[in-house]
Amino acid sequence: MALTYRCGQTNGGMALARRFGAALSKISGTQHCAFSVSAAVAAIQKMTRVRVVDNSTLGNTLYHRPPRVIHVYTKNRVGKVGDKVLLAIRGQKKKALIVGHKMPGDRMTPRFDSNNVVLIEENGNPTGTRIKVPIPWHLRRLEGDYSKLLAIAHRFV
Amino acid sequence: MACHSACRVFYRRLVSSAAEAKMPPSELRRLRSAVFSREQARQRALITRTEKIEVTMEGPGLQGTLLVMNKGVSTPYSCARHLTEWHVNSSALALVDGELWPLHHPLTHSCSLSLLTFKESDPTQVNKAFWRSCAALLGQVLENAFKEEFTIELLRSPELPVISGAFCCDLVLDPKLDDWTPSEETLRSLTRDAQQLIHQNLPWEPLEVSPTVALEAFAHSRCKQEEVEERAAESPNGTVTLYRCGDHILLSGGPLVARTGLCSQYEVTAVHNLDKGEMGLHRRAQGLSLPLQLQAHHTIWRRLRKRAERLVEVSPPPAPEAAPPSPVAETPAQTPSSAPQQ
Amino acid sequence: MRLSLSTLISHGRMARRMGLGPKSRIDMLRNILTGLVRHERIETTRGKADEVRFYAEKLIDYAKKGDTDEKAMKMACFWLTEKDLVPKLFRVLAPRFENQQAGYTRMARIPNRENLDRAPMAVLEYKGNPYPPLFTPKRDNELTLLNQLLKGYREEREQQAAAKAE
Amino acid sequence: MAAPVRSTAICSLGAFRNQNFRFLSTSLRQLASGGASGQPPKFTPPTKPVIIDKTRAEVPLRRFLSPEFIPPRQRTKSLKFALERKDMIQRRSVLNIPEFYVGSILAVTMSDPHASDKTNRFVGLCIQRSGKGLGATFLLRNVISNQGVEICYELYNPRMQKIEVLKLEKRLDDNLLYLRDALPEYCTVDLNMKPIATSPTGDVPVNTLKVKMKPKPWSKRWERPKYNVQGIRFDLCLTAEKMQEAQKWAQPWLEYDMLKEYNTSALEDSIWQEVQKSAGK
Repeated sequence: MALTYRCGQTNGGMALARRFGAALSKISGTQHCAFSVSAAVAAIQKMTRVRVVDNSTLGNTLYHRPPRVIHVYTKNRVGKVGDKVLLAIRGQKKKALIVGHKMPGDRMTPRFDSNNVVLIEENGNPTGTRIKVPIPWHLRRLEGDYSKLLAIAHRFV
Repeated sequence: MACHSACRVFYRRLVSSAAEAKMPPSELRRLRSAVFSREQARQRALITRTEKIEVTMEGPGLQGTLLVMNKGVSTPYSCARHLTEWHVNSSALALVDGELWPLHHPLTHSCSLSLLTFKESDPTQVNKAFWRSCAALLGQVLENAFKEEFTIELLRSPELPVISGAFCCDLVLDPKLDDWTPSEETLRSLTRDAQQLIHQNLPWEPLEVSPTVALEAFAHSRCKQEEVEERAAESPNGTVTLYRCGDHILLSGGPLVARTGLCSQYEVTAVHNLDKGEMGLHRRAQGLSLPLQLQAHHTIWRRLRKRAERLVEVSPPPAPEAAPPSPVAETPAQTPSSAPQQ
Repeated sequence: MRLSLSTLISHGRMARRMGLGPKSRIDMLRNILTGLVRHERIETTRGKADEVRFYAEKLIDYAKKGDTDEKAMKMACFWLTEKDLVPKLFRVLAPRFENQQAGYTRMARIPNRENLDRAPMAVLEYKGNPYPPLFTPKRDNELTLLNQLLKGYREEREQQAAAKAE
Repeated sequence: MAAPVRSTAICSLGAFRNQNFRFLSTSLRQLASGGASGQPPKFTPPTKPVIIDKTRAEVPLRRFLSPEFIPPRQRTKSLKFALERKDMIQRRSVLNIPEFYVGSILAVTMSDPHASDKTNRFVGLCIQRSGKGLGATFLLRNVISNQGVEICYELYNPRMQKIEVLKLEKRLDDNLLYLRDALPEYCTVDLNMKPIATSPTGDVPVNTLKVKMKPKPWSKRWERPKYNVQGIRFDLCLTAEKMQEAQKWAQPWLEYDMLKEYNTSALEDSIWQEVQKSAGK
């Protein structure tokens, strides 16, 4: 708890936060981190820490380094819902699909409290078998490519 | 009473026989002007040596100004010329020891002098003088407007208050012109004549003369002679004041303003027919004018002008006002006889 | 409803920046306004006079609510740094402007300061003060020739209207 | 007995001509509850409800003007605002927009081309109302399976199908954005929540709940006087020194800056009249 307190004092200093980030998540024990230093409006871009929301083992086993985006497959290199990203997770590279982000998008579309991704294989099939959090309806405009992914989602908003 | 009227009739016959020798108006003007000049020269010659008088100026910004002027020669106008151009241009009338004084009339004694403009706190006197001057100008225009073969007689015109909306000038035209009615075009040309006079910026020179001189000047006009007699009877020292503007000589019941150029907007608005008098058909010319310092917007002017086109009634008050200040015995007999004429 | 400063800027309602910051600005305006209420006519730089003017008018608006009004009293206590002026505001100035809805002050530009900075100056005053007038009142004499003519015109119109009504 | 009778009487009179939209919503809700008790609404005698209605009508209905009707502080007489008001009233005659406040729990149904039955229902706590005129929005927040979700709805968007007020109440603040940094249980709302009826008269109940926050850092420094947050238990998460420190950013003079005041009462009255007039047509 003392650690939490000290961390709060640093006004979210980047270096310190990075050092304690993993430790803190271990302490709090929740996978979706209550602790984040990226501002609410920050877009998903390179080096953004993300939360893997499916039940794949790769995304759910703890590691001293949180998963990070190392590439976004869009023209402007900013990821929105439905964009493919490349993750650095547990020391390996893995493709993932963004299913929700903190940055407010269009009106009438949901905004989430964390940057959520679902791990996918090279061919677009999801790695996990279940998605734990609600995913936005307008992801279904990609239905042709990701129907399997949408099939494992149990809740939409 | 009967004897008196008989005398008058006789006198008039005499005059009319004198006027039989129909002088053309231009000749008349020349004659009158000559009489005026002669009298003026005579009066000037009376002053042999220059005496100095002290004139204390009064007015805003002039406190303590003392001018040393020549007695009988200097006028309020020359005092104004010692001050500023504004005083020269905007003063219409002078007030010498509380008495109205034409601007071109020589000063006769040491006095306190204030120059009156149209924007005084109480400009009633100046307004009256302006209205009188405009009427005089109208008379001058009418007298010069007709051809040589037509005679024109200016009657003693009633003095209208400013509030009545127009000034007027009564006249009798040649009997040959009895069925003449002025058109718009005629009125416009009369206005243009007046504007020309205004543009010339002629001064109204006053001259106080004895009635004999005035009678001489107006020897060819019967009604003018009557008017001279009336005015001489009205004035306390038995003299009449003649004014000259250009070559036009006129009689006036009160002081006139300094120059014709003080009028800026001037328009002859109408000529109305009145009753038939002894001398022929009486007509009344009306006009409207505003001084240079008080111009009106054209919309306002149009409305005022429309009002000035209607015949103004000479309200009864001016006649009783004129009657009481004349305590002379024969005036009550004269004024009733002159009033129906108008 | 309060608006942030940025909104004010974007709406062209930006307040002048003066002094060493927003607090200093308000303090400066307070002092000037206190002087204005005390002397009823003051001389200051043009920008400050213009800025104080808004507050001076609003303060009168508050003072008109009466000294029993809590908010008005709070405002008066804040803006008048010298507390002896508070009764003056409520007893003298507020009754003076009872019949007026706005425009309690008058500002006149005066020549630049003869100081080294040559700052543009202005005179600010509450209307109805005992000093000689800043501007000579415009004379509109009823008796001038034109006004007499117009008076006659009006009277005639009225007579005609009355005749028509009958 | 009385409530369903009254509501049916109003409905038969033509509730769409009623003055208050909010009133309409409550009457519909009460009708639903009456229908649940199994009473056929057609067989109510007309004499009795009239008396009840008269006694009830003595208490005036709560007057509520939606905040988006009040134009922002600029040219208040602008044509734009007048035209938008007209459009808003027109839209309100089709879509029932009830009275709600920040802190109320709403259920919104909107059409969604991607959703399974082309409609999308979301239940959440209203944490912010913003925007003026036709562009007015409100922000609903809920926590679904430990994931905070917010949706910003446009009030006058043609996609809106239904707005229901499940619980009408106010909170201590006009803006509850700090709930993003509060513990998730404070904005967890059951998706199948039943509406709680509130009386259309009297004041809206104020929920004086104070929330516990997650440990710092927060998305904003809510302890600063700028936000003027009342609904946070600062004593649990911040020490007295820290609260003292935050007071350094206080701007106490802003309260006295008379030029920043925007008194909308007169404006509100005139707009209220206008809305009433055009709604009565």
